[in-house]
Amino acid sequence: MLIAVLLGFIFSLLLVFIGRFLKGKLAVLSALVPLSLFFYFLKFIPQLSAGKIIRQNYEWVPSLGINLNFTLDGLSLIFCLMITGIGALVFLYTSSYLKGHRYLDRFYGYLGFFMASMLGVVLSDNIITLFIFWELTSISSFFLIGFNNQDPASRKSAVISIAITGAGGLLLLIGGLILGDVSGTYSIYEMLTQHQSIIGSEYYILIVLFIFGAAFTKSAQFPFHFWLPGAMKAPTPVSTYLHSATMVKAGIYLLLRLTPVLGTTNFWNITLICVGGFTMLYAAIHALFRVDMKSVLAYSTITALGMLVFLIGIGTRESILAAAVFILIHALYKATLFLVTGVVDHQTGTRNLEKLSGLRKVMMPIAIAGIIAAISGSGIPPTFGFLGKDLIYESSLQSLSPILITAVAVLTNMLLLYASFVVGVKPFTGKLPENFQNVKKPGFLLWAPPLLLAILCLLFGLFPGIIENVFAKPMLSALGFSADIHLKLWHGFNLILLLSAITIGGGLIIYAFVSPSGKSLNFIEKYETLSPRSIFLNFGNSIHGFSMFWTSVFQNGYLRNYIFTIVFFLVCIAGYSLLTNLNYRMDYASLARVDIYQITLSMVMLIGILFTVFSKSRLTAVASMGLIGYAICLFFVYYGAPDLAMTQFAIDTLTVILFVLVLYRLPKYLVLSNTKVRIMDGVLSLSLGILISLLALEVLNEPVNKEIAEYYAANSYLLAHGKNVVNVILVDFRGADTMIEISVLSVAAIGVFGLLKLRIKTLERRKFSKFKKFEK
Amino acid sequence: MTINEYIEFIILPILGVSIVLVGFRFLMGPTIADRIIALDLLITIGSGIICIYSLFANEPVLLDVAMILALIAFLSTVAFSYYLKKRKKK
Amino acid sequence: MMAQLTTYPILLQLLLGIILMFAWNNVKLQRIISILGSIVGVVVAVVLFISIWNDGTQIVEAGSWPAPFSIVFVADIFAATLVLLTSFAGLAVASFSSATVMPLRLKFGYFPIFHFLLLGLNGAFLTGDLFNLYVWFEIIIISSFVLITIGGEKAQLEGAVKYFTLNILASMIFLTAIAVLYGLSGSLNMADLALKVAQIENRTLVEVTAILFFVGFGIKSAVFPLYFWLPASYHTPPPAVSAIFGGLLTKVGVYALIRVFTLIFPDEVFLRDIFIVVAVLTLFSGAIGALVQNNIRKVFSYLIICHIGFMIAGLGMFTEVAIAGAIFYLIHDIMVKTNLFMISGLIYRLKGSNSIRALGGLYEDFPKISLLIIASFCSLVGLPPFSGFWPKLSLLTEAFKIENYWIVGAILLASFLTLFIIWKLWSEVFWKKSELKTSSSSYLFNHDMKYHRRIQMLAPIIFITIISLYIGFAAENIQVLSERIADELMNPQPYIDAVLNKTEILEL
Amino acid sequence: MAILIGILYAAGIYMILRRSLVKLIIGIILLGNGANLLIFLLGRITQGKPPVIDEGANILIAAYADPVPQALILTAIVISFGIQSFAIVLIKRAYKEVKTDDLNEMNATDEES
Amino acid sequence: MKTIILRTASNYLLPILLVFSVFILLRGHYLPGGGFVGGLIAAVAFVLHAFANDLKETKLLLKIHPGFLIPFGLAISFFSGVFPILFEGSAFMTGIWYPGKIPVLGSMGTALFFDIGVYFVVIGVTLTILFTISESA
Amino acid sequence: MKNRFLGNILLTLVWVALTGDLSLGNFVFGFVLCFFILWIITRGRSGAKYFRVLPKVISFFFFFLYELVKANIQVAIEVITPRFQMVPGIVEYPLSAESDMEITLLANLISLTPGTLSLDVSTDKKSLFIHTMYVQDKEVFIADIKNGFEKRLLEILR
Amino acid sequence: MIIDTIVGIVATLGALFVLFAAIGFVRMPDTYLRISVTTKAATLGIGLLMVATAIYFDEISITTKVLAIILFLFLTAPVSAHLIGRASYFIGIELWDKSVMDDLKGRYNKITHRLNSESDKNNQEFED
Ligand code: NA
Ligand code: NA
Repeated sequence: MLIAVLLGFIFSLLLVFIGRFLKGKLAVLSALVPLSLFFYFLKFIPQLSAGKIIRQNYEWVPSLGINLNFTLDGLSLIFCLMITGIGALVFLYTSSYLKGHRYLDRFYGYLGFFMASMLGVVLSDNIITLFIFWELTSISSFFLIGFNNQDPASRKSAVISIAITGAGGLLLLIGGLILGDVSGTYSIYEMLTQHQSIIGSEYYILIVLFIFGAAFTKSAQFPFHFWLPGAMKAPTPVSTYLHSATMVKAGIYLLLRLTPVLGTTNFWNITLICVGGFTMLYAAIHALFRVDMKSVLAYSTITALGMLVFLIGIGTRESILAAAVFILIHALYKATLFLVTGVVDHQTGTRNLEKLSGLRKVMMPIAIAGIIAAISGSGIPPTFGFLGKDLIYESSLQSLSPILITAVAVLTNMLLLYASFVVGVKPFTGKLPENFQNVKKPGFLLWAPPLLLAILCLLFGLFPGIIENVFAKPMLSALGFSADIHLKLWHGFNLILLLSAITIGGGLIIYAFVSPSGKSLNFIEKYETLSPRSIFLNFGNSIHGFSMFWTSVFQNGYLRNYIFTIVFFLVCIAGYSLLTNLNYRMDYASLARVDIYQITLSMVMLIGILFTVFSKSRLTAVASMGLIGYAICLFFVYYGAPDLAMTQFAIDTLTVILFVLVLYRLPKYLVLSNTKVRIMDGVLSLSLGILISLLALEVLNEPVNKEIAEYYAANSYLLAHGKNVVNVILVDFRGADTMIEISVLSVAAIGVFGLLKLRIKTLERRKFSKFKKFEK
Repeated sequence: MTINEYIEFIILPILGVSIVLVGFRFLMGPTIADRIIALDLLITIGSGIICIYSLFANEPVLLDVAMILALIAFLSTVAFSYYLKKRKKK
Repeated sequence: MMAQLTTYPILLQLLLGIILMFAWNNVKLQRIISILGSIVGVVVAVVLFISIWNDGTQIVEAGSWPAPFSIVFVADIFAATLVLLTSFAGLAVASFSSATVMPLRLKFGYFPIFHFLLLGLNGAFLTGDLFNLYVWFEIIIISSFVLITIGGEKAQLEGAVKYFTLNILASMIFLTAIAVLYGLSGSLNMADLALKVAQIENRTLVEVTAILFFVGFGIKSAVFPLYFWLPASYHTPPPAVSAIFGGLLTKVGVYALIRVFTLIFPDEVFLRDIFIVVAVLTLFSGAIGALVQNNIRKVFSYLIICHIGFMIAGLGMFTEVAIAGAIFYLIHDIMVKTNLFMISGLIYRLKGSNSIRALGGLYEDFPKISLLIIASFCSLVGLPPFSGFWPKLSLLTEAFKIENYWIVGAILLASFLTLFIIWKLWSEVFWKKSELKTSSSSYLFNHDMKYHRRIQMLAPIIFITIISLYIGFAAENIQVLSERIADELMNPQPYIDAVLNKTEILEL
Repeated sequence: MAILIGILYAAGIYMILRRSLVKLIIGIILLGNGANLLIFLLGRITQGKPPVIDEGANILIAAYADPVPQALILTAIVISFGIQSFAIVLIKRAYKEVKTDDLNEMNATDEES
Repeated sequence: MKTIILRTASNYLLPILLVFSVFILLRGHYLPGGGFVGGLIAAVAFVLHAFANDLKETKLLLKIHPGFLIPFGLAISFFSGVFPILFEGSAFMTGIWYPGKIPVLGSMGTALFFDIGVYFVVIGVTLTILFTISESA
Repeated sequence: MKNRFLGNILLTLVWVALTGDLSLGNFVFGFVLCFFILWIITRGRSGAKYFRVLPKVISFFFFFLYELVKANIQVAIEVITPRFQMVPGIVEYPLSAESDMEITLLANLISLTPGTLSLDVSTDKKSLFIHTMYVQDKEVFIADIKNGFEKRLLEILR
Repeated sequence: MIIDTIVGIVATLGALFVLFAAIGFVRMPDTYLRISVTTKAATLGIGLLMVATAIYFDEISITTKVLAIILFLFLTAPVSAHLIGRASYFIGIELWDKSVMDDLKGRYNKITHRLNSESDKNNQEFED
């Protein structure tokens, strides 16, 4: 299975190098990848039907508990076959749809990458690994949505989608981590055994919220749904594959997968029902107002996703079964409709429903596919969709408040019927407008895939046994439900049939009376400011504004503010620490020990400092600074440090000289800051000074350790052959310091040299560009 | 009165007073040249003090410091004059 | 001779610096020496790493004086790892510099100083002596001052003034901290200090000293609210310089923080809280700072700050797992930030601008280079399973364990914003249609360069990208390494023994 | 002495906080002096003999001043010299390029975003 | 600053100061002084000369660019540092001493050469900095 | 050749004085060292006739000391008495000395005595401008120096 | 004891000269006078202090060293005085108002800094 997952990645990597060969006529060959995977997974059906679960483990980062534990069970299988099967058709379709496109190779690369990631998501048993693949699907989606990267709207949609699904991914990560922490394992399979302790844990609500966050963003639940209509900027094969059939179902997959781990609590169920229910209604109503075929499809996809969440929320065996079956139904008919839309778009150049009609005359196979898909999507017998609708009503009737929930379901289904018909039927019925008379017939690879899918819609409806045995039973047992079910198309006359009839009737009435128009689109767009999308964008803008504000407050360009902040920070925390625990004992004896020399020197220094700080002449300031240096030098003499005194003195003078050499090039002092600022600075500086003084005094009270000095004193002549201990330390005991020190000096000299001799300005740059030839 | 006491109570105070006087002029100015001279003088007196202090502390090693002081003081005065002139030129 | 292995990375860089100074006027020769020397540097670092990995911590007592009395160079696995990474970055940037730094700059000592900078970095990682660390820091900053100003363009100088002042301030605080610590303990050897500081009774003083160290190193590692110098200056020098700065300069501050606070101040609880607060704010400020920038290099600069927060958070949590996370992040970050700034240079060479608004169409024009870049971006964002992702796992898990939800929130927010910023940048710079006319600028463009110069420019990016990919996909190895480092850091007794016990053997 | 050091630090910071380039450097130098003196003070200064071994003697005897801080300060002084001389030239060049001594006007690198 | 008085004085000061600097350098191991202070004094001597005469004359006098002294000195220090590694296999900076005494210098060993390296670096650095500044001033 | 040799010996003595070690080894070392230093820096400089002037040097030395002390006392009195007696001014002094060496020495000696200060030498080396505290009569002042310092100095140097 | 006395006397003299220099430095009315009075007095004073030290230690190495310092001081002090005085004149520091003459006035060529002697005064043009 590792190879199966990696195959897509390898394929896309290879495309980087061999892409140019696959761009032309060989493009169709790329479908071999998903096709072979499809057959690979088909191979497992007998084993799974026999109740087996296939596991394969590969170590990856065992020290973090993250391994590639692939598990293929009934649930995974549904998704795997969908991913590879629809994938194969999409690959084929694309080879014709984007024939001769400059970047066809890239497109296949993204698709392959996506397919592999998606397989990873549904096969991973390790929840962190699942997250890893989950993020990869987001990225591939980003690239696919932004495929037409010259179009600003396309780029914007891509960024919005990555923002939302990326954020959701992080929620999944954190949810997974807590889950791992609570259950002690990252393996979902192992978590099953700990169901009770997980839902009893204090973190349960948190975990569920995070997981919901991930699933709702990925599966476009209200209020995160708006990225999906935006994602329709992607080429139609992408919308088909990612944004209806597979990727958006990853959230559903996650919810299904975790139902036995986290489910069966009221919190879980009610939240899902509410969110799912609201989403499906909201989106279904929105679909009424759209004129772009893809827009309609996008909202109807959101509706379907809401429906799925809703079903999972009901949480009974029947509803889970309904959800699983509906996933397949939706994948089949929605993929068909998307492909149909793609063909219409490809051939006529428009997706505007106001303009399209009567196309059956120019593209019969497509019309057939569209109509079958629409029927299936509307739940009209004998299609697969009808089977699904039955199951939905069956489970809604068993739920906590059957009437309300069923009513919502019925209403939604009516609207879904409208959406399916508007896309699958409307463009093909009626009169063919004149400007479409000459539309070319689509090629084989364009019409065959949707037709094939449409036929499947019909086939599964007629032979529900395939579904029951191959998918439904293994799936239910994988989720820990009893697999004792029997699917059939005809249940006899009962309430459910009645509901279906109402649905179909109502839906057809809506279809008859509402027609897509620009007016209604404009009408709904008036309320755009209230939509989650606008709220999200406004929120994003205010974050941006806040960031601007915060950044310009701190990074304001004024060096003195930076310094002020830093010193303030230091004074605050060090002062806090020192003052709260201060136990300084003033040692008056030490005061008495101060002699006249110290006082004199200190006075000289003080005068120097005052002059340096307050002088209005630069030269006086520099000279006073020199004075301070000399006083320090005398201190050194007084305390027995002649080497230091010499060096300090020489250095100090050299510094003053350097200053003097450059000073006359510099401007005169100006009084640049006002009194208030100066007082503030003064207070801060003084508090730092006091802090340092206190610290020094406090340290001086501590016992002293002289062992190092003693070692040097004892060994410097006998072992290191020198009598001036300071010098011996410098060139021997701590010679490494000196080696670096002279390196510092060297670098400084080079720096000064370069700084003064080398000036690259615009002029030199220009010269430099003439220089190019030399460089060549 | 030993020589040490003599130095401590007579000579060093005299030199100290001198330092203070020169320091006073350093503060007063009024011209930059005056400050430069004051600085030069301070260093020179400083080297004298170090010299006497080395006698007082019986540390001939400190004489070397006095020597460096004298040398560098010269350099600094030269530099300052250089500056004064250059500044004028500008 | 192998006994002195620990000092070889230092000595090699010093030797290179000196030789390159002798070759002052011969730019061609300098390029060759620098690249070849860096290759030798990688070999030495690899040998050192392997030998430490197999045989454990090694020390060299400079001057052969016994340990607390001499400057000790200690290569534990942490130091060896960083030396190894430095050698990688060094090699990459040496090559990148050869290709992209103007010959005029090369004529004014670029390469010698570059190697002095590497010298400083290696020294800082390997030294076991606190004052010696100060000295290494100084050579690092003076070299960086020179590198940041070399050429003396207006923006460079303005940036340099801020960079300079704040770094000097940091040095002063560091020096003050050393003074206080020496006054308290009478020692400078870090292993010795570990023992002596533990015995000091006046814990307040120890705490204040620790605060001084934190602020000193904090400025260098650019944490909130001490980071100002970084965004003001990192985008001004040649990209090759930014690359080595972005990759290593702040990290050496982080290294020092980790080293000092695990070895000398392992008991400072108050500071750990501060670390956490600082980390959270750093993550926050860095991320939102990056959000509003238009210059690619400024975006990267803010991201440096932001990502420092991860490491500080790890240190603040102060558990073995968290430290391992911080170390992993450090390893990842050194490589990826080095690469990012080289990439910004590459982009400049391709398009003649670093302005996000002006740039565009890179993907269209240079698809393969774009893919190369995207690999780095993925590592940076921490897109799983690229390198930036793994350490966050440890950090998040640990943050939950100690129930610090601020950290969790900050890490998530920073991760999210990084992701958003980078993909938005991608959509602008790589996808958008470019309005730039490449001929308008006077830069030497990719297509103007000689073939071997282009190789010299691209090869390092490929090299570092491969390392980044390795870190991501072979995360197990890195995780094991990080855990071993964290274990050594949290249980420093073997380190202390290695440094101090040898003394007794010698004396006997 | 401790108080003096405090004053040096305060003066240094105060000078750095002014907006003039020249004052900035002066401030840095003052801070450096303060730090050196702090090392000296906290190395427990004693009014002792210079740490030079007497002629004829093999080890230091009696009350000598601690050589370690002296060596450290020496290193620190020299390093600061290198850095300060660089700094002085830097401000000179910066002034020449930016044409202002006022640091508040040097914010181009932070402003263009 | 081309006053006769200063020029003449500096011409006499130069050799004296140079001798003095070497003196300070060599006795550093025994008494206060050493490579650093020695190097500074030598540099000061040249700087004085440059103040009094023209910079060009001082450069002529030096015959080589002062910058060259930097790597030269660094190399001396470096090799006296790695000498023990190369020839004894002992640690960097280990002192190796010529057994017995040498007139004037006392003991002679790698540390002395190290200090000599420092001396040259300091001369080179100081002169490079000062000369560069005055040239551009 | 002779001048160099003399200068060399002189410098060697300075070396010996500095080291304070009058052993043969030190002398030889110093000689060699100074040889190198001179070799580096000496460029065509006129020397003095060394032995002939030695006695004059000594007598000049004492004369100078006398002047120095005298002037110092004079100034000391000026300084501590409350009222200024002085009549300061800048005097242009026509030089007889010709070589740089002569002029420099003269100027320095004049400066060394308190109350007088050599301000500058004219570009054509013909006048020395002296600031002095007591310039009741310019001619007397000039004559004093002409017959005192300058005469004795030139005797030595020529 | 005798040596101590001599040392004491010499040192006292030296200190007094220094003191006079300092007093003079404070009291003198203009810059030139201050230079003139002080630099030299101080030099003499310091010289004496050095001599005292040399006598006290009575050691050949120290004596030679002291002599070297004195030589150096006497060599440099007048040069500095000259330089600073000249510079002061250049930057236009005024003489004391009771000064009787200023031969330097108008002698400097403001552009070339050439200083003309009496003899070539007539051949050149001057600015005031
Ligand atoms: Na970073
Ligand atoms: Na991230």
